[in-house]
This record gives sequence, structure tokens and C-alpha cells, in this order.
Amino acid sequence: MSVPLLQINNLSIEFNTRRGNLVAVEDISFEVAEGEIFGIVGESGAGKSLTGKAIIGLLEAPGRISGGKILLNNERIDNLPYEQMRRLRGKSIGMVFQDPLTSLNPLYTIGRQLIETIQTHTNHTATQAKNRALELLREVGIPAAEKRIDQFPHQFSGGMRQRVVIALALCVNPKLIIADEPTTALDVSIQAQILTLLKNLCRKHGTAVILITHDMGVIAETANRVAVMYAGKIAEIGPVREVVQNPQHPYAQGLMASIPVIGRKMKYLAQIDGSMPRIAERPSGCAFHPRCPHAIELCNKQIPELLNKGKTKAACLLFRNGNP
Amino acid sequence: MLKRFFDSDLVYSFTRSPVTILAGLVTVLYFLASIFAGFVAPHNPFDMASLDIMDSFIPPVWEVDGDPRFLLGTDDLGRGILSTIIHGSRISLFIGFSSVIFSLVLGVGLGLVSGFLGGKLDAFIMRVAEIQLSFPAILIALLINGVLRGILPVGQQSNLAYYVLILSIGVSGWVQYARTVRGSTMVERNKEYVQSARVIGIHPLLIMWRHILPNVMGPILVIATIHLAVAVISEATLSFLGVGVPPTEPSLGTLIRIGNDFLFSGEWWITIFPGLALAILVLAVNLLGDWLRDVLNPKLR
Amino acid sequence: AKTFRWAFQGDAQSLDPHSLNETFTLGLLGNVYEGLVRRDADLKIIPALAAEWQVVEPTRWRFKLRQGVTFHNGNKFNADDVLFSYGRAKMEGSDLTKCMATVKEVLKVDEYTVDFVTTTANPILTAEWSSCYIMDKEWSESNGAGSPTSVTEGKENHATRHANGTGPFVVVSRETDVKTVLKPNKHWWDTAQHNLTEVIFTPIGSDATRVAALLSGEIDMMYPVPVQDIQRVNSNEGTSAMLGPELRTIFLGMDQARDELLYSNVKGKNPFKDVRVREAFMLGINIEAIKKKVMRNLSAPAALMISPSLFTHSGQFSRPAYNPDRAKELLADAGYPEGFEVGMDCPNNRYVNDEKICQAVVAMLAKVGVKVNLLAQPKAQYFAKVLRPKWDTSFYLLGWTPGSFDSWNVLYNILGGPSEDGRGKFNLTGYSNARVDELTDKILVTTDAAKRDEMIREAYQITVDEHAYLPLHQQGLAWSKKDSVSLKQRADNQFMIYHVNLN
Amino acid sequence: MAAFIIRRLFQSLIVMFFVAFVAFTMFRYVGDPVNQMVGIDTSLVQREALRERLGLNDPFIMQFGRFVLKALSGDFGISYQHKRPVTEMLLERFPATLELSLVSAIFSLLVGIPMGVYTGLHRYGWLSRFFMMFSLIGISLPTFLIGILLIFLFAVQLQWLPSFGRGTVIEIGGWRTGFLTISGLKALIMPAITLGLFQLTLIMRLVRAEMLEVLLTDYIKFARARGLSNKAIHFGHALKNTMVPVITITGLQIGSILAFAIITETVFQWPGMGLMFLQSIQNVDIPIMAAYLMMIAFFFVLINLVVDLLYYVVDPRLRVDAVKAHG
Amino acid sequence: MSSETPLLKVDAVQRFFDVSKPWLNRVLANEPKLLLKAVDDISFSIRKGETFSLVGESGCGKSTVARLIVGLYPTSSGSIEFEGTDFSTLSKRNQMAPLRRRMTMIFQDPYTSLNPRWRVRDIIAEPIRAFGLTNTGGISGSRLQIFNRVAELLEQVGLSAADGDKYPHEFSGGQCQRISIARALASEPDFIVCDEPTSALDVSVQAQILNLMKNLQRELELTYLFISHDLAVVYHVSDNIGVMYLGRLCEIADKETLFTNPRHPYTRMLFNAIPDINMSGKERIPVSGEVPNPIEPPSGCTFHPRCPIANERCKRERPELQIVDSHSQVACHAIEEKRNMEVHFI
Ligand SMILES: Nc1ncnc2c1ncn2[C@@H]1O[C@H](COP(=O)(O)OP(=O)(O)OP(=O)(O)O)[C@@H](O)[C@H]1O
Ligand SMILES: Nc1ncnc2c1ncn2[C@@H]1O[C@H](COP(=O)(O)OP(=O)(O)OP(=O)(O)O)[C@@H](O)[C@H]1O
Ligand SMILES: [Mg+2]
Ligand SMILES: [Mg+2]
Repeated sequence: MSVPLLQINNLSIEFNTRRGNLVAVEDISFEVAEGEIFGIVGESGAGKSLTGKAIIGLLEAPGRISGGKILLNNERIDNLPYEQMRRLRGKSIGMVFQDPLTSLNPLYTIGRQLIETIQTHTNHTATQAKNRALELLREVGIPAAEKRIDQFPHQFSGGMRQRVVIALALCVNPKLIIADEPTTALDVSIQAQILTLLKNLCRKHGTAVILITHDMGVIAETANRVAVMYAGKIAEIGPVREVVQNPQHPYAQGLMASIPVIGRKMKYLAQIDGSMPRIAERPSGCAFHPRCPHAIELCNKQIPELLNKGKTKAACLLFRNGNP
Repeated sequence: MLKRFFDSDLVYSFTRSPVTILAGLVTVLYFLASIFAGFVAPHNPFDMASLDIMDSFIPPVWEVDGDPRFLLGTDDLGRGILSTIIHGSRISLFIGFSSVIFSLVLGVGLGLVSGFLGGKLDAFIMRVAEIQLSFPAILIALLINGVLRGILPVGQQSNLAYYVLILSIGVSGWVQYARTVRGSTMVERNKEYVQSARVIGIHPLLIMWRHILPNVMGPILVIATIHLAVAVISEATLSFLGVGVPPTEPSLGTLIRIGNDFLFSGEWWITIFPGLALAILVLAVNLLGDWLRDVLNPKLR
Repeated sequence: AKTFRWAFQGDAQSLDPHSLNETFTLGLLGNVYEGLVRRDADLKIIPALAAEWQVVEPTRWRFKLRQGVTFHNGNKFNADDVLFSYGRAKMEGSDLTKCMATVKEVLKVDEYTVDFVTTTANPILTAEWSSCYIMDKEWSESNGAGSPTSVTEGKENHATRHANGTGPFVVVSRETDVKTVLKPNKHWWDTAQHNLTEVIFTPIGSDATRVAALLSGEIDMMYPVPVQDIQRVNSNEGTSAMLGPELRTIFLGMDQARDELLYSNVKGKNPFKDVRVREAFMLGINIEAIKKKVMRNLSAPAALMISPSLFTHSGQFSRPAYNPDRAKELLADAGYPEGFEVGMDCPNNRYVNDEKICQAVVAMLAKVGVKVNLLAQPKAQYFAKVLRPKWDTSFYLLGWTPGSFDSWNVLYNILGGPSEDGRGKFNLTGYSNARVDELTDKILVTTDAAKRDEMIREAYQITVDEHAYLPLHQQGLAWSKKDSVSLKQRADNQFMIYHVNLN
Repeated sequence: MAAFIIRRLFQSLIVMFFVAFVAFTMFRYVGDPVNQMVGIDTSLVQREALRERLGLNDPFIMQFGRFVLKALSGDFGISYQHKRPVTEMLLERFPATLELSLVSAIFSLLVGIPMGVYTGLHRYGWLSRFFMMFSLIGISLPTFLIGILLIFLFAVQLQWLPSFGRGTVIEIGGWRTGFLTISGLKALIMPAITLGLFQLTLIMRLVRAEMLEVLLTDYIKFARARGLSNKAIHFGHALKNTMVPVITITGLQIGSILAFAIITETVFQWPGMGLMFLQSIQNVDIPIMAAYLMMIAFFFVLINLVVDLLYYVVDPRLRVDAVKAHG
Repeated sequence: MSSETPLLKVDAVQRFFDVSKPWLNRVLANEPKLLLKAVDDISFSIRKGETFSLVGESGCGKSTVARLIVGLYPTSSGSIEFEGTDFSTLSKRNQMAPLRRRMTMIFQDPYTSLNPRWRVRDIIAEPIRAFGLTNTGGISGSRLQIFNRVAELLEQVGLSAADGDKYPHEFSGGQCQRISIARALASEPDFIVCDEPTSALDVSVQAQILNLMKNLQRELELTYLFISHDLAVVYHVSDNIGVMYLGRLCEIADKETLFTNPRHPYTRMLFNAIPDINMSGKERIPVSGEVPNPIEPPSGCTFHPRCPIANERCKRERPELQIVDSHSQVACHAIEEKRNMEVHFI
């Protein structure tokens, strides 16, 4: 097998606060292959966004990578000097944020923002850059691109803006795009449009995507592989179909069962009691054990590792010996 | 409750910043000295009968002609500088504090009503605020001061000087409070807890008072702290320009003005000590305000 | 070129010689305009535009005008200008009606002779005339300045910012409150004693700034020097202060007219009507302490309401010594063992350290039990409040210089019982003594100096015994200059630039 | 756009009208104007006649109407003290104040903005801390004290700079400028610094606060994610966004510079409008006070208009009513 | 549908917002006044004990309907009757109070729907005090009663009585939403309007809240108006469903009918937009176009620009809700004309 595009090895992210070192993301590892859509799901605060930010090198103080490696094309990028990392951003790794309303500078035309990005990473002339910008706008499905290129962000609707944001992220054909909840702020009917667009574009350009979301449905439909995060760790990771239809980790099982599904009739939804612990209050051992219906004594002592279970890997002590 | 307070971020960041602790201490010291001026000050500079003009212009103790009775020397009337500074700070703080309270009550009230009710009243209040904003506070204070002095019976003026000052400085400062409160009220008004109070039919005034007010007070505290410094300076400036408190009961500004006449003649202590006292007080309050602003601004944390 | 730069704490309010009776304005104008007479450095009246004069009959004075004098614009000076100027001084809007005080009419005898007819015999007719300046009739009328400024017309009087006199200096340019530039009048009839080619006058209001300007060498001369800075000016290399006695007497007035004091806690009666209270106030004020600490020795404690230099017998009067205990006794005798409360009015930018004097007085009176509530205000508000018609004061500080340098002026204006005809116009205490008024009338018409002085002495004696007023001191003059400048200091605080020499 | 300008003009009119009302009320009720005009010699009868002639006995509305009409034609009457038309006097003083204000405004902007940007970008650097401390001191020291200290140091002790006045001025078409002579320029230094220092610290702090806020926005994060250089992000994206409120506040500040000139002009004996205003307050010269007030209001309205238009130019979203209140 | 009087009857209700530019701008630009028809002629009724859901995209007017019902907004026209009483006929505060008490509202954002400066106990007790629900006994007695009542409510929603002492920020989103529910229950209502009560929550917590709400409904015989844009949630909780588009109801049906046989093209499109969690693998056709600007809604049927089967009539004529069968009402010309639409939705 060839070298994966992105390798995350034992990544940990910490916050140095006055209440001590808070470990927000702990010892996670995964790989993303070229052209693959890799999903990360999990509840709010599980550490999804931090992982994304860490990859593109935009963690903000007091957050920092406290351990592990990130390799892009087999080269470490987590310890690059600022300037080198900057050149990588946009060029090799693009990013799409959640809120298209605030991602664009309101004072500049979208054309300017596109051209600026293109020229930062290539040595296109102004006209070349502009042509490329127009091309991109057409590609993301913005009608009358010639006219719209000179307009300001506030003249675009939410869906259109997210298209522009995607265009900006795809400007110079990066190998990897990190999309952090790209559709949460959008209307239900627009969400599907944007997801489809993202999916098709990446397929066309062979771009890999890390799709961060908390919507299992989106993952199910878009991603190839998925990691389910819980309290800063990966609970289960594997091909989408497996994780969705045959989850192994008790948390993943509970999660899947608690999603209402049209056509599935039931009086009550399955529920996991309690809620995900806050970062400062994470229990010892397996972070899930206080809510886990299958918890055993050992769970509050030992931190489980990711183990192969069926076609996925799950981090649960129940699988120590290969059986739940 | 107390424990929670000491555990809060506020206290934490306070204890972590030596400059802020110092500023806090200095401020508290000023306030205490002002409140207990009668006990703290070695002399009562307002008691005319106790003054002896022959004691005037005594330099600070460490100078050759110093007099141990007067630690920081005396001024042109034979008042001990230390005592006048303590009593002067009291007056400066009193006027500053009262004007801040005045502005605050006026501004917060108008801002709440303006932001909560909106409509024509809001437009009107904001227009007035804008007009007032057209004029720098010191000019407004000068004008109000002038007008009040013109209207009040002359004999009452020195008695009313405090109130005139409080009014003029107070009136010139409400706009900031009103605009800030209006802004946050308009945000809070649409928050769901306000809606849910409205759903059960709580009276709008009660909603403003019990629900919104506590939630918009954060920035107000910051403004008030910084405004206190501004008010103290405004008072000093007015007094320096000769329209402040009468020199018989001098504030720090009046003291500086009085002392200013003696700066070139070698009696530097008459102006330098009150000047220092004023600068230190204002600096300390400003430092506190700055710190508060940073701590209370969730965006910058 | 010898450019002389000097500063004063304010500016002349107008260049119109009839618009304001104010020492500095008239003093500055005295360098540009001239009157029929002028005063020399010792304040003696000497001829100016009138070459000589005589009293033809007791009520008729004849003035021979100086010939060959021209105004700055080249116009000839003659009798018409005199008639015009004195007429102008009498018009509405003029503040110098004093020039015409006892004058009934002015008659032109010939081109260079003028007669003044007075209502009564007035031996001191010319005494106040040194500041009654002569304007050019033709120039004034053709420039629409035929009458003194009238605010109601809403127009500026040409003479406000332009001057056309006969004096030793010509106004080159003027920016009100900023700068006035003068140059010597080459055609002056008198021989110039100065060596200047240009004079730049700048008003500098702030005491500290004014001192700084002198110390830093930006100006050659300035006045007044704040008393506390005298030492500094002297110790500074190349600058020194010129001190001298001034003629103005600073005094306190106590309301003896009203039946109940204003701003007092004593109701239904007026403590000041009791001579013991007035004496107690006199004894309760430590004038020497004021001299030493407030005036830095730049004052002469006064026993009389006139400067000793203006009255020959002043040596016979002496000021009672400071005696707070006696003062308390007197107050107790008068029925105020606990003292009482009274409001005091004080200017704060009129006289040297005026407000500080008042504060010192307040502190001293507090020691004998009288609580004084001080109201110190800028002169404009102060005068508006205390002077008639408002006359809203019961205890105040005022200063007075007899413009004629003669006691009659004091006796008539300050000590005379207030009446419709103008007597006691500045007597805000309401003090009135028939004998004093009678003497005053006689003094005006008496020409025998010895008899006159004796009558003055008697009048003063009465007022001193009755403690009609509480004289404080004559404030000192304090000018300062670079050592390279020589000039003459006049006791009336008028600065005559034609005495300046630059080395 | 047109509506915006018209509304602004209309508001300006209201402001001016309101100020005129205040000015007039002062005119009428602070001190008795007649007392100010006549000498002590004038009798009560004469005073009453004058009162009648001046229309002081007319109903309030009539007097106010007259005042406004006259003010419209630039006539604010004759100074009680100087007996000259007030408008003329103010206009004479105007160049001095304007030159001083302009220089200090430029000084405070040229120094304040870079300092603010620097402290915003390097929040924890020692130079930033120094700047912040400096700005706090700048805010804490009253203007008059700064002026006095400067004079003491540079004029009296070192004798480098003149302690007062404008130096030599040259008149060009009725405008007296101090810009063209060495002494004029030297005289400008200390007053301009004194006057500008406070504004400088305000602007610096404002720019810093805005900068910090802008740096936290999503579009800056997104710009970083696009790999733009720091220069492009800080000066292209962040700074321009801070300019929007900074322009507004600066406008307000220029207004207050004009008024703060009162203090500076007093200390340095600068022959501007502020000095005249203060003198007029001391002399209760109401016509000057009223005219000064109107003049300041006028300038403020003018500046605000310009600022609003600038705002309009800078911000395509036209958030005219989103002017934030700043400290 | 049954003939008994419904608990709530909304009849031809409209709510317009004036979103015109300021007067001067309008005059200069010669523009008319702009009315945003947030709710335009909506009628439905809710029977006691049932859950009625409103679904639709953002901005279609769901929350406005909710607010109209609880009286946060006055209606522009139309009537809202609660147990046969028309709200608009009541004007005085004290007349409203008894009715107000019986209906209450739960909001979307668990964090902002609780006053951060108040203790949980006071938040829950506010309606009790406002309606004077424990007005028996003396002052101290009532205080104790309130205390007990709050404890009871807290336990009812799965929290502990001791939580009353804490402040909202000490709770997680799900717990906050429980507090909101406790507060809503405090006034002992019959009818609760729930405006997207779970859309800010994570799925596992959403399940808890939905279960809790169902429980309470059964125990206390509550009636819900449930607002959501998540069709799966709606499917799970509702009895009857109304689909809204641009301020109008385009389809009302009972759950089974709607989900097995959606009729209105918009409803069908919405279904198509749901991510397919069952991974049936079929490629979906996302809804084309964007939600039009509600200020200038399209003519005729407001959905026609996005509708694959629209014709001239749809552009011209506005369809009214029509009863299709006993289970559903639809506002669509195509349904009426029985146009063939299957080809467009595979
Ligand atoms: N500046 C910070 N200081 C302390 N803790 C932080 C900070 N930023 C994030 N965290 C913590 O890190 C954890 C992970 O945050 P992250 O933003 O990655 O969550 P997420 O999974 O993206 O959640 P969401 O779905 O809400 O976006 C959270 O528990 C959060 O509390
Ligand atoms: N107070 C108001 N003033 C003006 N317009 C309003 C107001 N409230 C709501 N609107 C408008 O009415 C329309 C409907 O709003 P509403 O909040 O009811 O939508 P919604 O369906 O609840 O949307 P969401 O799913 O985003 O909550 C929107 O276009 C909104 O902009
Ligand atoms: Mg996130
Ligand atoms: Mg809503």
C-alpha cells in the first residue's frame, strides 16, 4: 500500500490553564488516503474541531500540540516553522469553516479575496488569477460569475457564500480539505446542495476531505471512513457502512440507536443517560464508563486502546480478548 | 458563595497581576483615606480658625526649613499639604464618584428604556445622546457650570459648587452608559430568557429591572471605573480653569491650580504633591479599569 | 534695530481712548495719544498738548495749545480737536465722563486757545486729565468714530482697533489679545528719550507662562510679576524685578446701611452698625502676616484710605496693632460672644493676590469667632454683583486709586454718604457722616493748601475713629525686566514706553 | 446615499438648532447683558431704555427668532468686552486653533495608529506593555499638568522652545499661518504634543482594542487558513476592518481636540479660539461664548458629515446606524 | 377529524412585519412600504393531548407562529382561540393571566433561555410567583411551598432538588433544557409550544429530552405544538404535521399519511434532502434553488420557482389548502389537477 496522504500519529492537544493542563484531545491516530472522504463525528466538545485546527496548524493559544505527529505525504508538518506552515495552508491543505456569513472579509469583493489567495500561492499574473477565479466561481455553481466577482459578500445568500468559501478553499487545488461542519449553518435544503457540491468537486480533483460534523446522516451519505470521537479520544473508527450499521463500541451503539429514523416506529428512543463530561471533569479510565451500560470494574482504571473488532476498530475494554 | 467568589476568574486574574494588585491597593487606600479623612489627616484644613498664616510656605520635613508638624509642607494659607491632599482626594473622589453614579443611573435608565422599548422614544433619546456627544465632556461641563452659576443665586454658589460640578460632570457622561446599555439591552431583549419571562406575562419594567439589568452591568462596571478616572480629571480641569470648587475647600485640581502659581518660585511642593496624588489616583483607577475591561471581555480571553 | 518686547497679563480692551476707564488700557494708550497735560515719571502734572494754562477766573481756565503738533496721519492739531475730544468724552458710551466732571462748557478762543468753564471753583481740574486724550476730529468723523463705541449699533467703531494720536508711538498693527506692534513717531513734538525702533506688546494671561517667557528671554519686560516669583526673577541671570509702592489702597468694606446683613445668620439687626464690631474686625486682622506671607513684603500696611504719599499729614495716623483677644472682647461687648456669620465678596483677578488676602482674612476672623463665607469671583462678575445698582454685598474687598492723586477723590467717592448727585458712588458700605461730607465740599473749593490739608486731616480722623472702613494696605508694584533694559516705573502702574532704553 | 446625506444634513440642522437654543438661552439668562454693555455711570433709566432698544423685553420666541436669523447671516453680535463683532474676532482666531488642532490630530494619528497596531499584534511583547503603560499615563495625567511640565523643562530649563504664543506668523489672504516660519513651527511643537498626547493614547488604545477584536473574527482565521501572509492579514484584512470604527472615533476626537484646545491654549497662551472662549467665560462675554459654541457645533457637524461619508466609502455594507459606542 | 372543540384553533392568522427602509429613503427611491409576510393566512387546530408539529426551512415562519400563539406578537389578522376563547377579545392583564398560565413555551437555545444571573430555583419559581400558584398560607409558608414545588419539578425532569441552588452555567445543554422544561411545567400548563427544543443538542441528549417530553405528555396529559426542521425528529414525536413554506402552510397531514404519502412537491423535496442514514445507496436529487427572499415572495404559488412540475397557473394563482382526504390537506394546483409527478421524484 502506498503512503497515505495524511497520517496522524498519537496526536494530543492540551490547554494550559490555571486549572492545570487540560487534555482536550488525547492520543488519537488515523490516516487519510488520497481522494478519500474521512468523517469525524462526535458530540459537541469531543475535540473534532481541535483536531482539524491542529492539522492545518491553526491552534490558538493556550492550545498546543502536546504530543504525537502529523505527517503530510510522509513529512512532518506539526513542527514546521510558521512561515513554512503558512505556505502549506491553502496550497496543500484547505479549510472550510462552519459559518459562511463570517468567513469572508466584508470589506473586500469576493474577487479580490480569491485573487489574493491565488496569487499568494502561485505566480499568476493579475489577469490569470482573475480568470482562474472566474473559473472557480463557475465551478462551484455561481451563476453570472463575471458580475458576481465584483460583489461584496453581503450581496450573496448564505448558500452562495458557502460556495464562495469552498471556491476559496479549492483555489490552488490542495490535496486535502478540512471541512469543519460546512453545512450546519445552512438551511436544510441547501445543506444537501453544498454537500453534493463538495463531494463532486473533491472527487473530480482527487482531493481528500476531512469532514467534521455531528450529523451521522451526513457522514453516512458522504464519507468513506469515519472516526467517532468521544471526550477527546477516538471511540471507534472504520468504514462508514460498518460503523453506521454495525457499531461495536457501546457509545457508538448508543449514539446510533438514539438517532430517530423515519419509518422506524418506536415509542421511545434508545438513550444514553448523562452527558459527555466536560473537559476538566473527565473520569479516569475509559471516559465513557459512567454512562456505559456494559461497564465493568476495570473501566474506571484502564484507558482502552483501539482494537480491531469486526471490520472496525473500537476502543473498549470489552474487546480486550476479542469478545464483548 | 464567598468561596465561589474567590475561585472566580476575576479574583484569579487579579492575584496574578502584581500591577493590578498594587493599583487595587492604592485605590482602596485612597478610598479609605477619603472616607476617614477626619481621622487620618493630621490637620483639618477646612477649619479656618485652626490655620495660621504664619505657617504658610513651609517646605516638606526633609528640606532645611521643614517642620515636623507638616510632613509634606504647607501651602500659601498655612494648610498642611498632606492634610489638604487627603481632604482634597475626598472631595475629588466624592465629586467623581457622585458624578459617575449620576451618569450611571441616568444613562443606564435611559439606555434600558431606549433599548427595550425601541421606537420613537429610542430614536429621540439616541438623537439627544448624539447631540450631546457632539460636544466634548469638558466643554459641556464648562457650559453647564457657567449656566448654573448664572442662574443660581450668587450667594449660594459656593455651597452649591459641589452639586453644580456633579451635575455638570454627570450630565456630560451619561451618553456612554446609555449607548452601551442600549446596545446590550437590544441583544438581551431578544434572548430567550426574556421571551420566556414575557410569555408568562411579567411586566416590562420588571423584566428590565430583574432580568436585563443584571445582565448588562458587566461592561457598565468597566465604563464606570474608567469614567471615575475621567470624572476626577474633569473636576481637576474645571477647578484648574477656575470654575470648580472654591479654594477654601479645595479638591486636588484646585490645589494644583493654587500651587501652579508657586511652581516657578521654588515652592514646588504645593503643586507637585497634589499633582502626584491626582496622577497616582487616576492611574490606579485606570489600571483597574483596564484590567476589568480585559477580564470582563470574554472575546479577549 | 532695537525691538522691545513686553508683556502684561491682559490686553487693552480697545484702542478707543474714551471707551474704558481702566488703568492698563489708558496706560497703553498714553504712549499713542496725549492729553492737554501729562504726568512725568514722578507723577507730577506737566504740560503736554497744552503748552501753558492759567486760571482766568475761579471758574474759567484758559489753555494755550502747543503749536506745530501733528497727528500720526499728518493732520494738524488745534482747538477744534480739543473741543471735539472733550465733547466726545461726555457722550453716551463714554467711560471717561470724569474728564468733564465739573466742566460746564468748553470754548474756543482762537485756533490755539481754549477756555474751560467749570460749575464751581475746582483747583484740581487738571488732576484727572492726564488720561483725557485728544483725538483728531477730522480723522474720527471721517472714519465714523465720531462717538465712542456703541454696542447697540452692532457695528465696530473704527477707533477700536486703529489709533491716530499725537503721542510718541504709532500703532503699526494690532491683533486683539495677541499682539500689538508700535513704532516710534518720527514727528513727535517732544524729544524722544528712548532708543527703540519697534515695540511688540503681547498679553500673557497665565502668570507662570509670563514668568517663563521672561526667564527664557523671549520678552524684555513684563508686569505684573506674581509676588512669589520675584525672588526667582531676581535670582535668574540677566533679569530682575522692579519693585515700588503703588497708589492703590486695598481695603475691606462693611455694610452699615442695611438693617439686616445679607448672607448672615444674624437676623433683624446689623452687627456692622456697631462700631465695636468694626473695630474688632480691624484688630482681628493680622496685616503684618498678610504682608509677609501673602504679599511677600510687597505691600505697605495702611492706616488710611489713601496712600501716605498722597497726603502730607498721613504720618499722624497709625494702624492699631493686631490684637485678637481685644477683638473677641469687643465682639462680646457688642453682644456677639460666639461671633456671627457673614458672607464676603472678593474678586479673584483684579488686585495682587486679592483672593488670597480674602482667604487669609477669613482664616483670621475665624480665630476671633466670626465665620466668613467667602465668594471669590472674576472681576466682571464681582463688580456686577457688588457695585450699584445691584449692590449685593455686606462685606467686601475693594481697591481704590484716586485718579487725581488727591484726597478729595477718596472723600467724595468712597467716604462720602451715598447720594443721587454722585457722592459716595463707590461707597458700598453706606457709611455717611454729615461733617465729613461738609468738609469734602469745602475741600474741593479751597485753594489754600495748608487749610485744605487740615480739613482733609479732620475728615480722615472722623472716619478712622468710626472705623468707617478697614484699610488693609497699599499693594506694591512689581515689574520685571532684563537687566539690559532701563526704564522708569511709575507709581500709578502705567508703563510709558518712551522711557525705555535697550542696551 | 442621497437619503443618507439628506438625513444627515437634517440631523445636523437639528443639532445646530438645538445648540442655537442653548446658546441663546445662555445669552439671555446668564448674567444681565445690559450690565455687561454699559459702564457703571449709566443710570437705571438709561439701562431700561437700552433694554428696550435691544429688544430684551420682547417675548422669548421673538428674541430667539431674531437670534437665529442673525446667526444664519453670521452675525453673533458685538463682544461686550472688546466691542467688536464676535464673528470677526472668532474668524481671526480660527487659523491658530485650526493649525494647532490639525497638527495635533495628525500627530496623534500618525503615532497613535502604528502604536495601536503594534500593541494589538504583539499583545504580550514588552514594547507593547510599555506602550500600554505609557498610554495609561497619558490618560491619567491631566492636560494642564503635561503642558506646565513641558514648559518647565523645554522652555525654562533647556530654553529650546518658546514657552508661549505662535511665534512669527505670515498672513496669506487673511489667514495667519505659523507654518511658514521657523519660529512658528517651533512654537507649535509643545502645544501640539500637549494637545495630541491624550488623543494619541485614546487612538492607540482604540486601534489596539479593535485590532484584537478583529483578529478573533472568522474571516481572519479563514484568511490564515488560506495561507495569506501575515502582512496581508494584518494590514490588508485586519487593519482595514479596524479603520471603520477608528474613523468614527477619530472624527469625534477631532471635535474634542478643538475643545480641548481651551486648556492647551490657556497654558501656552496660544492665540486661538479656545483661549478667547475661556477669557470670555471669565468676563461673562456671552456673545463670544455663544458664537464659540455654535462654531464648535458647526465644525463637529461638518466633521461628522465627512466621517460618515468616509465610513460609507470604507464599508460597503453601509452600516451607518451601527456606529458603536467606544470608550 | 373529530368534531370536538380543539384545544387550540388557529384561524386564518396573518402576521406582517414592516421592514421598509426609513421614510426618507423610501420617498427618494420611490419605493412602497415593504411588508414581510412572516405568517400569511395560516389555519390549523390542535386537539387535546396530541402533538402537532410544524416543519419547514429556516425563515419560513415557524417561530412566528409559535410566538403568535403564546402572545409574544399580536396577530395582524385572524384569530387564535384557546378552548374556544379568542385571545384578541381579552385586553386586560388579569383576564389574560389564567389563560397565559395554561400555555407556555420552550425555546431552542438551552443556554440563553435561562437568565444566567439567576439561580435555577428562582428561574423555575418565577412563573409560580407570577401566577400566584401557591397563594395559600402566609408568606413564609408560601416560600416553603415554592421551595418544595421547585424541588418536585426538578426531580420530575430528572434533576436533583439540590440543583436549585446552582446557576445555569453549571449545567450542560441537556440539563439546561430540562430546567427549561421544569420552568415550563411550573405554571401547570395544558399546552406547551416547543420551538426547536432539541436542535441545539447532541443526538444522544436529544433522545433523552424527547423521551422526557413524551413521558411528561403522557403523565400530565400535555398538548404540544412542536417546531422543528428535522423531519426525523418530527416523525418520532408527532401525531399531526404541518409543512410550512414562506409563511404559508402547504400541507397538513397526520404522520403516517405524510411520511408514507407526501403530496406537496415541497414536502417531497424536503424528504429528498434528508441524508440517508440507512445507506440505501440511492442517489438523491437535492432541492434546486435557494429559499426566496420572503420580502418579495414569488407570485402565485411561492414554491413555483423551485418546483419541477410548476406550470403557468402556479405562477399566477395562489393555491389554497384543500382537503384531499380525511388525513391530509394540501395546497397545490398540481395535486388538484392530478398532474403526474412521479417522474420527477424517483
Ligand atoms: N481555549 C480553550 N481553552 C480551554 N479549553 C478549550 C479551548 N478551546 C477548546 N477547548 C476545549 O476543547 C474541547 C474540544 O473542543 P472542539 O472545539 O474541538 O470541540 P468540537 O468537537 O469541535 O465541538 P463542536 O461540535 O461544538 O464544534 C472542548 O471540550 C473545549 O471545551
Ligand atoms: N421581529 C421581526 N421583525 C421583522 N422580521 C421578522 C421578525 N421576526 C421574524 N421576522 C421574519 O419573519 C420570517 C419568519 O421568521 P421565523 O423566525 O418565524 O422563522 P423560523 O421558521 O422560525 O426560522 P428558524 O428555523 O430560523 O428559526 C423571517 O424571514 C424573519 O426574518
Ligand atoms: Mg467544532
Ligand atoms: Mg425559529
